[in-house]
Amino acid sequence: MSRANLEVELSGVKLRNPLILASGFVDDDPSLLLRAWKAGFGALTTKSLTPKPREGYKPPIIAFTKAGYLNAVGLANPGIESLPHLLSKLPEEAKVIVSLAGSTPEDFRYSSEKADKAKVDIIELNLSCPHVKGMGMDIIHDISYSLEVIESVVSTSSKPVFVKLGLTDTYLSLVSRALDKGVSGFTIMNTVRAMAIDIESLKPVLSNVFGGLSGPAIHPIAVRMVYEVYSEFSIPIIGVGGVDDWTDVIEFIAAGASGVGIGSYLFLRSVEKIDVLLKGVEKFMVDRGFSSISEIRGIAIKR
Amino acid sequence: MSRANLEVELSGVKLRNPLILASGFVDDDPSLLLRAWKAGFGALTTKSLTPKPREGYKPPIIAFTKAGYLNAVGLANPGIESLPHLLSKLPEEAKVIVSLAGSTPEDFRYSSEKADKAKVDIIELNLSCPHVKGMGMDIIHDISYSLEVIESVVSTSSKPVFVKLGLTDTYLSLVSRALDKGVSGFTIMNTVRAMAIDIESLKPVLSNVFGGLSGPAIHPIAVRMVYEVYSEFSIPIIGVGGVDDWTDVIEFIAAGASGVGIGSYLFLRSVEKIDVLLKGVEKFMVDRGFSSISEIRGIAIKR
Amino acid sequence: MGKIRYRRAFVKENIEVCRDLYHLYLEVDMKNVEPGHFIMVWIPELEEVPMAPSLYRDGVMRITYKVVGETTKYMSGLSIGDEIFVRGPLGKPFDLSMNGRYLLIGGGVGAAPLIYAAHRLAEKNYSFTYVEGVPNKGYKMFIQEAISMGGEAILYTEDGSEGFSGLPTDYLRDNINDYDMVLACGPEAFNKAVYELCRDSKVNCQISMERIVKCGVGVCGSCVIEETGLLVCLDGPVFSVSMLREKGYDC
Amino acid sequence: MGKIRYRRAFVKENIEVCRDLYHLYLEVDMKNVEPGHFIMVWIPELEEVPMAPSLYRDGVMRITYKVVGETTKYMSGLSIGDEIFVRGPLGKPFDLSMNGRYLLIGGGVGAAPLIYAAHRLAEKNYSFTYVEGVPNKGYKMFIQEAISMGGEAILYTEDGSEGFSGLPTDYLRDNINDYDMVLACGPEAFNKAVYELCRDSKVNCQISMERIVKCGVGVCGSCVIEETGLLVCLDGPVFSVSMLREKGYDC
Ligand SMILES: Cc1cc2nc3c(=O)[nH]c(=O)nc-3n(C[C@H](O)[C@H](O)[C@H](O)COP(=O)(O)OP(=O)(O)OC[C@H]3O[C@@H](n4cnc5c(N)ncnc54)[C@H](O)[C@@H]3O)c2cc1C
Ligand SMILES: Cc1cc2nc3c(=O)[nH]c(=O)nc-3n(C[C@H](O)[C@H](O)[C@H](O)COP(=O)(O)OP(=O)(O)OC[C@H]3O[C@@H](n4cnc5c(N)ncnc54)[C@H](O)[C@@H]3O)c2cc1C
Ligand SMILES: Cc1cc2nc3c(=O)[nH]c(=O)nc-3n(C[C@H](O)[C@H](O)[C@H](O)COP(=O)(O)O)c2cc1C
Ligand SMILES: Cc1cc2nc3c(=O)[nH]c(=O)nc-3n(C[C@H](O)[C@H](O)[C@H](O)COP(=O)(O)O)c2cc1C
Ligand code: FES
Ligand code: FES
Repeated sequence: MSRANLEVELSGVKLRNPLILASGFVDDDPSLLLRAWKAGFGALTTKSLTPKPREGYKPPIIAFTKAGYLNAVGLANPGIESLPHLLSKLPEEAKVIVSLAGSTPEDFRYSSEKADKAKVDIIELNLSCPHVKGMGMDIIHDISYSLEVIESVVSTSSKPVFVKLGLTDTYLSLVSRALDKGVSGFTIMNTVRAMAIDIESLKPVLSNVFGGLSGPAIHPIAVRMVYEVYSEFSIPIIGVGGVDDWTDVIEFIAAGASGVGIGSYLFLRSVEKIDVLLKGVEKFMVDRGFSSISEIRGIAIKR
Repeated sequence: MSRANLEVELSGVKLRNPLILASGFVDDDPSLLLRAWKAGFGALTTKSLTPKPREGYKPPIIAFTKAGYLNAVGLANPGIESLPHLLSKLPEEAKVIVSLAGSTPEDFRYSSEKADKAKVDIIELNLSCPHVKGMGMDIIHDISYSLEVIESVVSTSSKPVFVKLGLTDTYLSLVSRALDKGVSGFTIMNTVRAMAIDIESLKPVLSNVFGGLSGPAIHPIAVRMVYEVYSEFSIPIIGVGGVDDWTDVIEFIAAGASGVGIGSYLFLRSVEKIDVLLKGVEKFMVDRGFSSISEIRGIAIKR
Repeated sequence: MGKIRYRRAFVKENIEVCRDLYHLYLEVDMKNVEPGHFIMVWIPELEEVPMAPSLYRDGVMRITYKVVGETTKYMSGLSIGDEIFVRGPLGKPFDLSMNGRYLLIGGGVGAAPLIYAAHRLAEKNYSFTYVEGVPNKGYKMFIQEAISMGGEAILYTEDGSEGFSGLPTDYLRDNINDYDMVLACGPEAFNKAVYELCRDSKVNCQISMERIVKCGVGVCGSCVIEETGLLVCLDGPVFSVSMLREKGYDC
Repeated sequence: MGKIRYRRAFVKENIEVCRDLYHLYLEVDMKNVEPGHFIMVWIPELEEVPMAPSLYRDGVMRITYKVVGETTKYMSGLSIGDEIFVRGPLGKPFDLSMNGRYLLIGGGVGAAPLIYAAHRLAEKNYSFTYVEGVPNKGYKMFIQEAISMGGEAILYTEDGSEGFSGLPTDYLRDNINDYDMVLACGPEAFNKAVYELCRDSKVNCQISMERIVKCGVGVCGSCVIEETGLLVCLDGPVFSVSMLREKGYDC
């Protein structure tokens, strides 16, 4: 098979390919990040880190539904101070996106100052976790508060800042106003608040009752959001949500994404399996005569 | 097999079982409604009717995704004046929910006055279609406008009024305020705005680009909304979204629904197939020793 | 769910039979397309329309179509190598399991699925008579093809320019009792006439019906056969006369 | 996706072996639970915890568990007829395909998956020695069961109250070269000792490892074996010594 060039650029950061380990997936231990890098990702996102370590919820923290997965991990993470340790095994050339979570502009500024000093390429602000009170959707539902959070980071950080969006009524106006504040791009999307009741016990499965829906279920919603944002603003976008095979990767790129996050694909699959996605994308490009990802980016936009 | 009693009551309306034909499915012709009634539904919802007939969008109006379906029918409907004709073949005992759509409080009042005179049991206000400008989500995103619409109907109608919700940031406060206005119950939920790009043509599939996501994809979101509304307000609810087998019906009821809407189940399936759902629900009840649906209703709520 | 996806179809030939009648040959990989099945033909810039293939063999699908509006007009302009998109097969095909004497009777472009059925019958060595009714001899579509398969083939033209003068239903009226099974497809008035003849003479008959197909998968209700509650896209497009009767097509 | 759902499990027996050690027999319908697989046991009011069955036969699963915290404490109070919920099987089981001499060596409740492996080996007529190490004779679990299958069974107690006095790793050290394959499961220190002995003597060995399992399906990272990037729930819980070594378990 002949080859295609899979490189992409994301706010000045060059990635060897568009696949990005999504936040929250086997990404809170140095050996796991190294393994993921070796598996071939273009970039790795850390678990969302808070100023202090968090325990998270008790199991069950995941549920399987017919069309996707639910999780309520509860932002379990080793805290921002662990960042240098987390990255300690990665080779120089590895590209890293650090995801930050918190409740206040001060939380985010505190963490982003630590991140600024670490070997990370992009800072991602997780404003959209759907199952932790005061730390996710509660922020993004309030546009002016979100803008305060964003400003607290953008104003001091030297790295490109991405905002991770969830599904909200007003996300397009948040995008527009966040861009005014100097945000570089957006990660679209986080999980959608949802739940499952087990039919045997007639009880909610998740210990937290509510969790975030991910996987194929949300893919068409994520594609729509990427398409809407890209067609209006033409900015760097990481499309995340329900990638299940290589066609979903192409779909995100055709809708306007430069990077494509891989998350639920890893349920019951080891990270090495992303090879199947990479091969699929490359074969598609060769078969259809595309020589670079940028030729496909946004190609589906109807003007 | 011994029998269980599947009857339910919805705001004073007695249904022979909880299954309700969802709005928009093979429901715009008298012979189709008759066929659906004979197939065994507890109640039938009409297609959303507007004051004037509407053509709707050009095909493709549907798309298949891995985890659900997309539609952008565009509220094609024969108009409210056709209501008596639509119901003309139904037997006396058939239970009918008329769904109304429109852009203004006047539209809704106009249609509800017609509906009030027809043989319908419940009036459902569709404020949540995600793919027609000015007719759906545009209304429900604006709570005070929604309340105006609701008031225009509730204040004149003699029938129980249900509001059909979509996924919005503020739906719980809409529920609370709509109840103050005299709404009887809620139909939860409509489709979620989404899209699909065809990998062969690299073009959006739907002629309207954006459509509504239905089917298994949205089921966990619908269950969550039913659970949230029921645990807070304990009111009549029709759960709709992604019912794909009898376990999904039980899940809705365990979350607090009295009626369960059947929509995407009918993709490539004839209405007679709801028999499988009815049999499954009944067998579950017999096996598990439930003698009525009300014993299961809300059983999963964690207090 | 993921089941019904588009496939790329490459135009191999697009042959004009007569001013508004064409054969479109498409190279496309699709499983199990039987006579009577329909597919949705998607022109991304325009619309998606239902078509019942007039042949599918060795990865090549033939669509025989009449230009009636925007989409079919666009199709008539397709050139070799162009690509369009199709999904399917959809609906229920003709039931060709009975071994007996078949009468295939097509009105206009309705002949398309019938000639495909003729191919299947010929493969099974079942006997058939193929009757095609067209406005004039310029519209003659499949007479030669039916003969070359060893079947009997009869042409009716409305203007008498070739074959018998009149309508193919004339043939049906006169010979109905010579057949065990009638397969028919044509415009609504034609179908109705076939329906009544077969209903009255109690001959087995399957008719492929036409209505506006929008979703193609049984949800939108657009393709309902009035009074019957039957859906062309899901219950049909092929219906037996006895089913139509039972459901009230007479009313 | 829909794959991993809960099943109702009815308590058939819940037998106290010794103060904090129990055998729980569950009537539950689950396909393909092999020795080394784990399942998640869900007590809706509390938590979900991983357990490796010590037997599954004729629709009855035996869980041999030690009371260490809230959930296992709750389990110890289960009575006949009570219902709990389980999902699985998860992880990769022992590879029992090699025909040779097996040494099964379990530390404490780690013996659970090993006795199940013994059953499978006995069915295949493979020879095995089963070694169980426990604090004292009250904790003796499966010695009788191993003997009744025709295997050799050796007990080690830490206090010397029965069998050999000491740790089962003593047995391994002295007899390692008599075996073609070692299967082991126990607390981390025990596993590490087994790992080092087998690594150095180059005997084939599979060890079932324990870490905090939260998701059980390879996404949360909670069960990582430090330094190696290996996940107990997805890559394991059973790992070959050579795999552990290759991935840096030595560091
Ligand atoms: C099951 C089935 C199989 C068919 N097979 C063939 C075939 O093999 N060859 C062929 O030439 N035609 C076939 N048709 C009819 C064909 O689909 C229409 O002629 C075509 O859709 C017209 O599209 P248009 O955009 O060119 O015309 P338009 O401008 O859209 O309309 C022109 C006329 O076509 C009819 N029509 C439009 N859209 C549809 C639609 N979605 N479904 C049905 N009728 C429609 C309208 O009633 C109108 O009279 C079939 C129809 C059905 C239902
Ligand atoms: C693959 C695997 C198979 C296992 N099989 C068995 C078995 O057959 N029998 C048996 O008795 N035990 C087994 N365990 C250990 C068992 O899961 C824990 O003892 C149990 O989770 C403790 O739960 P608790 O709520 O009672 O204790 P807690 O109060 O939660 O904690 C007590 C101790 O148990 C450990 N622990 C807690 N939760 C977990 C968890 N989710 N995963 C792993 N360890 C945990 C903690 O490190 C702590 O030291 C297995 C563990 C794994 C990973
Ligand atoms: C188990 C799990 C943990 C997650 N943790 C985080 C997190 O810490 N921070 C974050 O921004 N997103 C988190 N997410 C969301 C994912 O990064 C991603 O946005 C979402 O799952 C949609 O992508 P997918 O469908 O490919 O999984 C998590 C998702 C899952 C399933
Ligand atoms: C083809 C189609 C047409 C629909 N038309 C309407 C409509 O007219 N009015 C309405 O309130 N909802 C409409 N809906 C939404 C359904 O009633 C239902 O809320 C949604 O599809 C979720 O349920 P499901 O997953 O069971 O399909 C439509 C959905 C589909 C798929
Ligand atoms: S075309 Fe929609 S139901 Fe047949
Ligand atoms: S327990 Fe979550 S990755 Fe293993």
